[in-house]
Amino acid sequence: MSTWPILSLLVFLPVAGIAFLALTGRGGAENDRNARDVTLWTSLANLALAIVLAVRFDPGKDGFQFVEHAAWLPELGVAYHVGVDGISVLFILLTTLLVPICIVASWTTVVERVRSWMVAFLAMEALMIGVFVARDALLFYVFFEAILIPMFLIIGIWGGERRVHAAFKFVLYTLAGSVLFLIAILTLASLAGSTDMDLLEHTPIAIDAQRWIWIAMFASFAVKVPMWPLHTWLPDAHVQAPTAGSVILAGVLLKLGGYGFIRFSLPMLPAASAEFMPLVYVLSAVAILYTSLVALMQRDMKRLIAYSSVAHMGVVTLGLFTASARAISGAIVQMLSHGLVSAALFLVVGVVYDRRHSREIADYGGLVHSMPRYAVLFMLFALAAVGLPATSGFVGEFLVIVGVFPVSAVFAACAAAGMVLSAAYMLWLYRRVVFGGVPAGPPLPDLDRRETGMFLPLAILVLLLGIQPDFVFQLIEGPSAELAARLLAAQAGGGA
Amino acid sequence: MMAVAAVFLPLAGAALAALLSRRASPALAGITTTCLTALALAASLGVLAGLGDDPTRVSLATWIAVDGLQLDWALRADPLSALMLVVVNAISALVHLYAIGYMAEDQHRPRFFAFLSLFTFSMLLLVSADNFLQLFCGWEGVGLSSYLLIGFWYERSTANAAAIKAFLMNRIGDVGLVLALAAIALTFESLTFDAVFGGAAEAGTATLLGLPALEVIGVLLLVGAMGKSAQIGLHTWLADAMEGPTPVSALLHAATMVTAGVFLVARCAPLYEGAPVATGLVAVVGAATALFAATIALAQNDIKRVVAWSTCSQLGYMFLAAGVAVPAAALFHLFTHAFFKALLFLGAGAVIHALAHEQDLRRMGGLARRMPLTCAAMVVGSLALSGLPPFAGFWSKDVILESAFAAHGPVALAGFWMGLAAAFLTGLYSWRLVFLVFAGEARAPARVLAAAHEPGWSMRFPVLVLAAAACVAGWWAHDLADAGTPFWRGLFATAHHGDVPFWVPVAPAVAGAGGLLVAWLVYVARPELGTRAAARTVAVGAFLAAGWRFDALYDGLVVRTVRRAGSFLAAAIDQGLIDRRGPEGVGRAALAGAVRVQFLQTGQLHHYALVVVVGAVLFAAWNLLAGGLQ
Amino acid sequence: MTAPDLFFWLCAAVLMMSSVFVVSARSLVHAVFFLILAFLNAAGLFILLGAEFLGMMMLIVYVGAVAVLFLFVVMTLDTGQPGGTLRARLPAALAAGAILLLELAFVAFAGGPAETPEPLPGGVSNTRALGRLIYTDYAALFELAGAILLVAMIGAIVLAHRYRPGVRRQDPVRQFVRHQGESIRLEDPAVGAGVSEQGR
Amino acid sequence: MTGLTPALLGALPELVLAVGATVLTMVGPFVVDQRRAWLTRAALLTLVVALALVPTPPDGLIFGGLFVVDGFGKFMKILVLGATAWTLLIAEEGRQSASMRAFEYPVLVLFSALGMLATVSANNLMSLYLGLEMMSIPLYVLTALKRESRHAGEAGIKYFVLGALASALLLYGCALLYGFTGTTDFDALAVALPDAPPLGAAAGLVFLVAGIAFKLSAAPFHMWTPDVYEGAPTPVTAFLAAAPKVAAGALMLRVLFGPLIGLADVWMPAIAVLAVLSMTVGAFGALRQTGLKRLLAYGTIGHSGYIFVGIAAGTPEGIHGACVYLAIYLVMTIGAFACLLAMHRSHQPFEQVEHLAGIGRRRPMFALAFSALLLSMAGLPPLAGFLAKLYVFRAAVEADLFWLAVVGVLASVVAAAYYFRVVYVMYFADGDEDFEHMPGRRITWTVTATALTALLFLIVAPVVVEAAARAAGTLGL
Amino acid sequence: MTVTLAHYLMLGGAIFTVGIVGIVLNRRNVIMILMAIELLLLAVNLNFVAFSAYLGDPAGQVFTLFVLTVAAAEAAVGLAILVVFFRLRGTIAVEDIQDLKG
Repeated sequence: MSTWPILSLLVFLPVAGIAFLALTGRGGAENDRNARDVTLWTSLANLALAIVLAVRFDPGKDGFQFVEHAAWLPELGVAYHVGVDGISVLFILLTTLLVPICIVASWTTVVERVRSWMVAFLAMEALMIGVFVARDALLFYVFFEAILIPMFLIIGIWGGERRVHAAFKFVLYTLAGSVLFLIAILTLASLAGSTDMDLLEHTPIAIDAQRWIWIAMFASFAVKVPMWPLHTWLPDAHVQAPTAGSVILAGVLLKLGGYGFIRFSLPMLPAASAEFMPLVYVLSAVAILYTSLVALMQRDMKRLIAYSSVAHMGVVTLGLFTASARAISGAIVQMLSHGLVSAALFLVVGVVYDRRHSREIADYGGLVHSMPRYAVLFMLFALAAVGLPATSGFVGEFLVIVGVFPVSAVFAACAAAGMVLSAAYMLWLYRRVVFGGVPAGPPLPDLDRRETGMFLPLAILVLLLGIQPDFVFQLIEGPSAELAARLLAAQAGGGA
Repeated sequence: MMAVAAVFLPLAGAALAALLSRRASPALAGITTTCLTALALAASLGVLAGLGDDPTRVSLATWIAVDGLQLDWALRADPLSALMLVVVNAISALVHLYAIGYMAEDQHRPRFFAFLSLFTFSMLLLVSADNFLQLFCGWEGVGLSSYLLIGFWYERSTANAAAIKAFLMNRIGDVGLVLALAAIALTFESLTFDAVFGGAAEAGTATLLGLPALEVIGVLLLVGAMGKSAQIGLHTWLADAMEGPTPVSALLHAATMVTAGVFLVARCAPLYEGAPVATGLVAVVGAATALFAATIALAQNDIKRVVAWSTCSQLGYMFLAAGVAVPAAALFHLFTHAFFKALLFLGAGAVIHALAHEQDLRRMGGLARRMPLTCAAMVVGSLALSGLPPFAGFWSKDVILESAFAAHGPVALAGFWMGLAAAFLTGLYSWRLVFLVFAGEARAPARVLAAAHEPGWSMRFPVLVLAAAACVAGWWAHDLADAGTPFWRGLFATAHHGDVPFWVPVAPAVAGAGGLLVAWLVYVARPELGTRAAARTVAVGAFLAAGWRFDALYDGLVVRTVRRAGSFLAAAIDQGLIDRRGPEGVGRAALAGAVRVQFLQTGQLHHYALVVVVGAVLFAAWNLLAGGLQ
Repeated sequence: MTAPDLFFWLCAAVLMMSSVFVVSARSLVHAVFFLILAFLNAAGLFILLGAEFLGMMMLIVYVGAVAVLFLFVVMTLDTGQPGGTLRARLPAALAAGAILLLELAFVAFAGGPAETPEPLPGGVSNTRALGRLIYTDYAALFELAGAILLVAMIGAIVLAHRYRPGVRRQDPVRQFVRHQGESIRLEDPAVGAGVSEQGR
Repeated sequence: MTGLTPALLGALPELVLAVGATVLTMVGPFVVDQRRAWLTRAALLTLVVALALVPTPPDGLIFGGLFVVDGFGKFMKILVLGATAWTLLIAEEGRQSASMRAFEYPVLVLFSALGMLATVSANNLMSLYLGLEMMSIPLYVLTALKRESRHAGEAGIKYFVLGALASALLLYGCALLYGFTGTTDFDALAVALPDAPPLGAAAGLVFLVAGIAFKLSAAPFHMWTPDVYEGAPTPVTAFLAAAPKVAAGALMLRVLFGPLIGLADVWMPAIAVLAVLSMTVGAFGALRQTGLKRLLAYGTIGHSGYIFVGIAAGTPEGIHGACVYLAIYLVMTIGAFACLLAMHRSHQPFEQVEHLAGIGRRRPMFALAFSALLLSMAGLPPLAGFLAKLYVFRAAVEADLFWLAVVGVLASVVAAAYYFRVVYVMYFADGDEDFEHMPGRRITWTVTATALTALLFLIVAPVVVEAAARAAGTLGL
Repeated sequence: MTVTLAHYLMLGGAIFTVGIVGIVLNRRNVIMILMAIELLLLAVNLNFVAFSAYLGDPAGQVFTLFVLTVAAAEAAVGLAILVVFFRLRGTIAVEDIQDLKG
């Protein structure tokens, strides 16, 4: 298809950046600045590459494009096999967009061990893109789990007061889930004789085996998403992580769970997915309602947003496990939207944290007086989180509700009820932080040019996705229709 | 193109105002937005004039196209939307103009005008929508603007609370609306009006959740409409919304936004035709709200709250009309109500403005001499509100009650009687207001009173225009429709052409007049009578003043429950059970396990030997058993 | 009961008893002596089984070398009293021992190769037969065993040999290259002054 | 003597070692202290020559069937010799004290390596026993070699007594196997065992396996490991942790899939239980350790558990997995101990976890390398250890031992906790007590090479995996 | 009672058990443990020789010979380690050897 390996380039360009950073000198302000520049340009180059990929991607064609295939561990049936479909392209775009934003966000705030920080982020970028392009289950797993290491360091080195605890909790919790995923992959490989995902998708698996494999995979993805009640690592991780860490965690890492469902549970184990649908529904509904209520009670801004993430991802899982192209498309859009919005919200918190070094809602108030620009952007993202139409948050949520409604009006109502609760906690947060009388103490300065710059692309995309999401639907229509068809067939077949 | 201009000019105004906030003088923002809204009004008049026989559709772009569900950004021009465009733009332009004067001292005028124009745009989007989703988009945009405008004075915590309350209450209704949309999408496989209404007839037999699909959709739509139109149950936000600046109250909470629910029900009339139960429910809700809100309005002391409750009550009338299957009557009342209620609010605003933001009726009085123009306007508005001929309210209210009576159902009949009672109360409370403000002796502090004056031209002009409209809108529309011109294309039902006893058409006006008389008696002629009556019914008065204690009920039943549930879940379940027993518990257990393993490692040689031996012995025993079994 | 059987029982009984005494003796020296006694009886049993060479080896290697080594160490190191067992561990140890014994008994009666001893093939004497095997078939292992002994020797030396700084040691190389000039120094001490150690 | 020449040819590496060790023994006393380094170099040369000669002999039985030369043995011999040479190379750093500088040190290492080679290629119970003893006795001595150290002596006693106990158990097993089949030859045993009395054969198997499991420090025969690792001088521990483990692992594979394959039904579940115990003890034992060597000791216990997971599968995939695991384990262990050897402060070993505090800031490259090695041991992708675990789990899954695989991965999560803890101390904790970082080129080079292996293993993996596959293919079954 | 192979094996087993229990229970002196190990090897040798005799196969006796050799070597090394330890600590009591634990 393509004469040059654009996907490998996407994965390995950040690696080249790492190599460059490793080879350039150590320490010193001069070097720190260089490291920042190098990383920013590397990530921007990757973004450009991703855009090229998206432009050259042909949504009209079925199947995966830009496929690269190279033998690797033949006796395991493992190969270096990468390729993208519309869904992957979108997530790659999301990743390559958020990484430069993270770099910019940490431009002045990360002053210690700058080079390590940059290395960690480039490593994250490479691994995340790797997950999204992998077409081999084991390759997927390698990327999927390797992300833990840089994230561990990001939370642990540059995090808050209880960063160690949070870092360990994050890593061990997600690891515990992931290892079962490994067993699932191995089982699949032993059944199919290969870990090639194209092949696995077309390998019929007995329902008994499907059940166990599904549960093992679920353990991994549900922790990553995170689904209730496996979510408690998330607030801790978010609260302690540095701003950019939270951004990437909420923006991309949480999506990996959903992406895993899309790539593994649904297409490979449709019968089991259909069978476990009620479980997912109940957990998702609990996630939406329960975590929204919990979010209402939070006194820490990041904790609140973290809990809201759980609730929003509940909508995603609800949509994914519905045999309807609308719901699945909606879930994917919701993932993208949440990737933008939660990332932006964490940046929003980060901006004031950098100024006052507190995440307590009670420490703020009346920011609008000195930070009008900030107030506007915060409002926009808060509304997107609330799911207001014409923002990205609405499209996905609405499609999920529309898709779920025929299956179960009750669960659709739960998802809709989430809209009310999300409005409650987001507006409450906004009011406490931004509105109110002129606060005591020196006024906080408004966003500077750098900060505005990092918000603008997000704001534009949030609106674009809300008003003109058509390009997204073009990309995901085929894959989500196929997933829905598989699920439908499995439901009709009674799980054979 | 007219339609596009009519809808998007206010958006441009909002954007300009937002951009102008820093660079230019604040006054410019107001003038710009006013002019643009006026232009939009002109455009919408053009749309109205250019209406053909069939609805026209201006498609702008594809919005969502997935799995057979094709939704466009498109503007629809049919009589209903054209009329609404005109009404919204007209009132909006007037309110913009009024606000230039009213908000003259405010630092944040550009923001205010941006919000106001944003609201106008949202409302226009709502009314000109071609499909349910776009309608919903405007619907939510209206809710957002309402939130922003109510909370405009963000330093006030009451304003913030009221804004959030309004948004949340609306959202609760929106849940119903979203589910209705889902149900519609499921039943009709489309969300465009043409497809849905075209298929409504065939969908009569469709079922949903074991119930008739149209009934389900109708009830869900009603829930949405109730939220937006502050019908009983979801009404509590409206009175609190008076925390916003008065022009806001006039535009949003009287003339336009709150009527969106009515608009929705009217829009969906084809669906309601096949859903008698849901329609009945609409009538019940409407009638109940009409009466209920009227009683509350009676006991309010805040000038704006009186008007707000009266709005609530009037919206109930509109619902009643829609519920007795005469949405045209509802629209007629919507139309007239928009003018006289905006008038009342603007008049009240003038009073408030004149009295240095005093809103309590008990500290007013005797203003007729100082503000004759405003007084006249308020009298006109009150006459229209209480349904006295020939003012606007008379015509529309008359049609509604007539239709209710003629509908011949028990529900409709009950609605008629409740509506009639409400009409009496309307006369009572609206004249109570007028008398308390303008008649009698002045109760305001002298210093304030001395400064009281008629407002400037920018405030005066809209009041005058609206007063004129309140006078003539009713019979003008009535005339037009009655003349048989195709102008409204059946949009308005201005008279019921059925068979009703002679007294029915007269009754509302009589009831209103009765209310007026009682009010005159109690507040002007024999004030001591009123005082004595009030003293006898302190408990009832307090009950009414507190809005039938709905707020307290919700606070105790819902808000506190939610908060308690939230804190219980957060502390006991999330941190306590899931986290402490889950990951943290596992972590602790692992460390305890580590202690145990280390405890085995005593450092004692013979102990190690013992472990090795015991291990080997057990290993052997097991294997011997296994080997022996073979 | 035949004479060999009687001999077996006798040797077995003494072997058993002395084994128990080895691990339970109050004095280390006694324990070593009981160990020697056990070796002696085992040698007897070996001979009874027709393994004369090994019987002899037991006497020579074990009694003559190993046991003496033990005795030597016991005498050299002042180690206090032996004996004494830890009662707390007694039940566990005895239980493990009992089960082990039970298991080994099961195994012993599991059914062996033959009911009676078989003579070695070829009709040669035990020693000769072993010698043949060791130097032909098992020569490589024999070498390996030799290497093990060498290693043990090296190990024992490197561990137990003390490099004391003050001790004069024979240095053959230095001895060899030494010449007269450095060996003899003529001194003429004053009466009562002695010779200084300096310069050595 | 016609049979002897091919036999000697077949044992060429062993002969080189034996001759080299003997010559060094004789030359050693005459080398003055300053020149002792040359002895080590000579020993290294011997090892390298032996390593180079490993592939030369043709496959087949030698010395009348006492030993066997096959692909599996050659693979393992390369690992053993490589590990021995490498650990000897880096040992220089830790051999500062007088007793550790004794010329006997390289000699003992050579002899031990000789024993390992014999163990790896044993084809007879006697060869097995003598090989193991040849391997172990120098190790006992080396452990106690640092005579001025209280801990070394204690470690020596514990290692020796328990080792002797274990070899007595092993011997008892050999005796039973011999008695009930009438042969000590592996090939003959494989034929005869299925007909032997089941009780006797099972008991023989148990004691034999227990004896070998002791050398592999598999629970519950692991008790010596933490104490000996901690007590022994670090260079010795490095040696102890690397080569002998491979030899014992190879022996375990050879025995179970050779003579004892007929009893596979008996030993497979038993090995699975050992695997579970080892993984559990290894994981939990290390959680709260403060000493790096002790921590690595528990790590070793855990690793042997994972090797047993592969073995318990009882399939060619299992052998393959175990071979891959051993190879990767070796490199990681050598790397980790090289890091340990680099940590010194005025010649005092600096081996507590807390001593690493702040290293991430002061010596980023060192910290990065050590982290890579540790996380590789934890089995995190994309590091080398992941592939090791992948292969054994794959074997377990393909043999339908799902429960074992699940226990294994969960244990690996607990294990990851303590490996991550070390990483955390290096990067997150603050500390300013730096060790004198004067590692010689050898250490630096070793750390770099092993860390790069850990990091980039997935790229070179096919080579190793292929070699292990070929080795596994020649074994048994 | 005719002596059979089983008797020899029982005897070997019994001595083995005594040796094992001796190791486990002894707490005073490492030398005693070394002696107990010699007992274990003795028991093994007894088994080997008995098997060898009843099988009519001299290989078992060869094995025994090697065991003897190794036992001697082990004894030497063990005692040497013991001596080193004693010199450093002045004791060889088993219960004193517990610096390393956990």
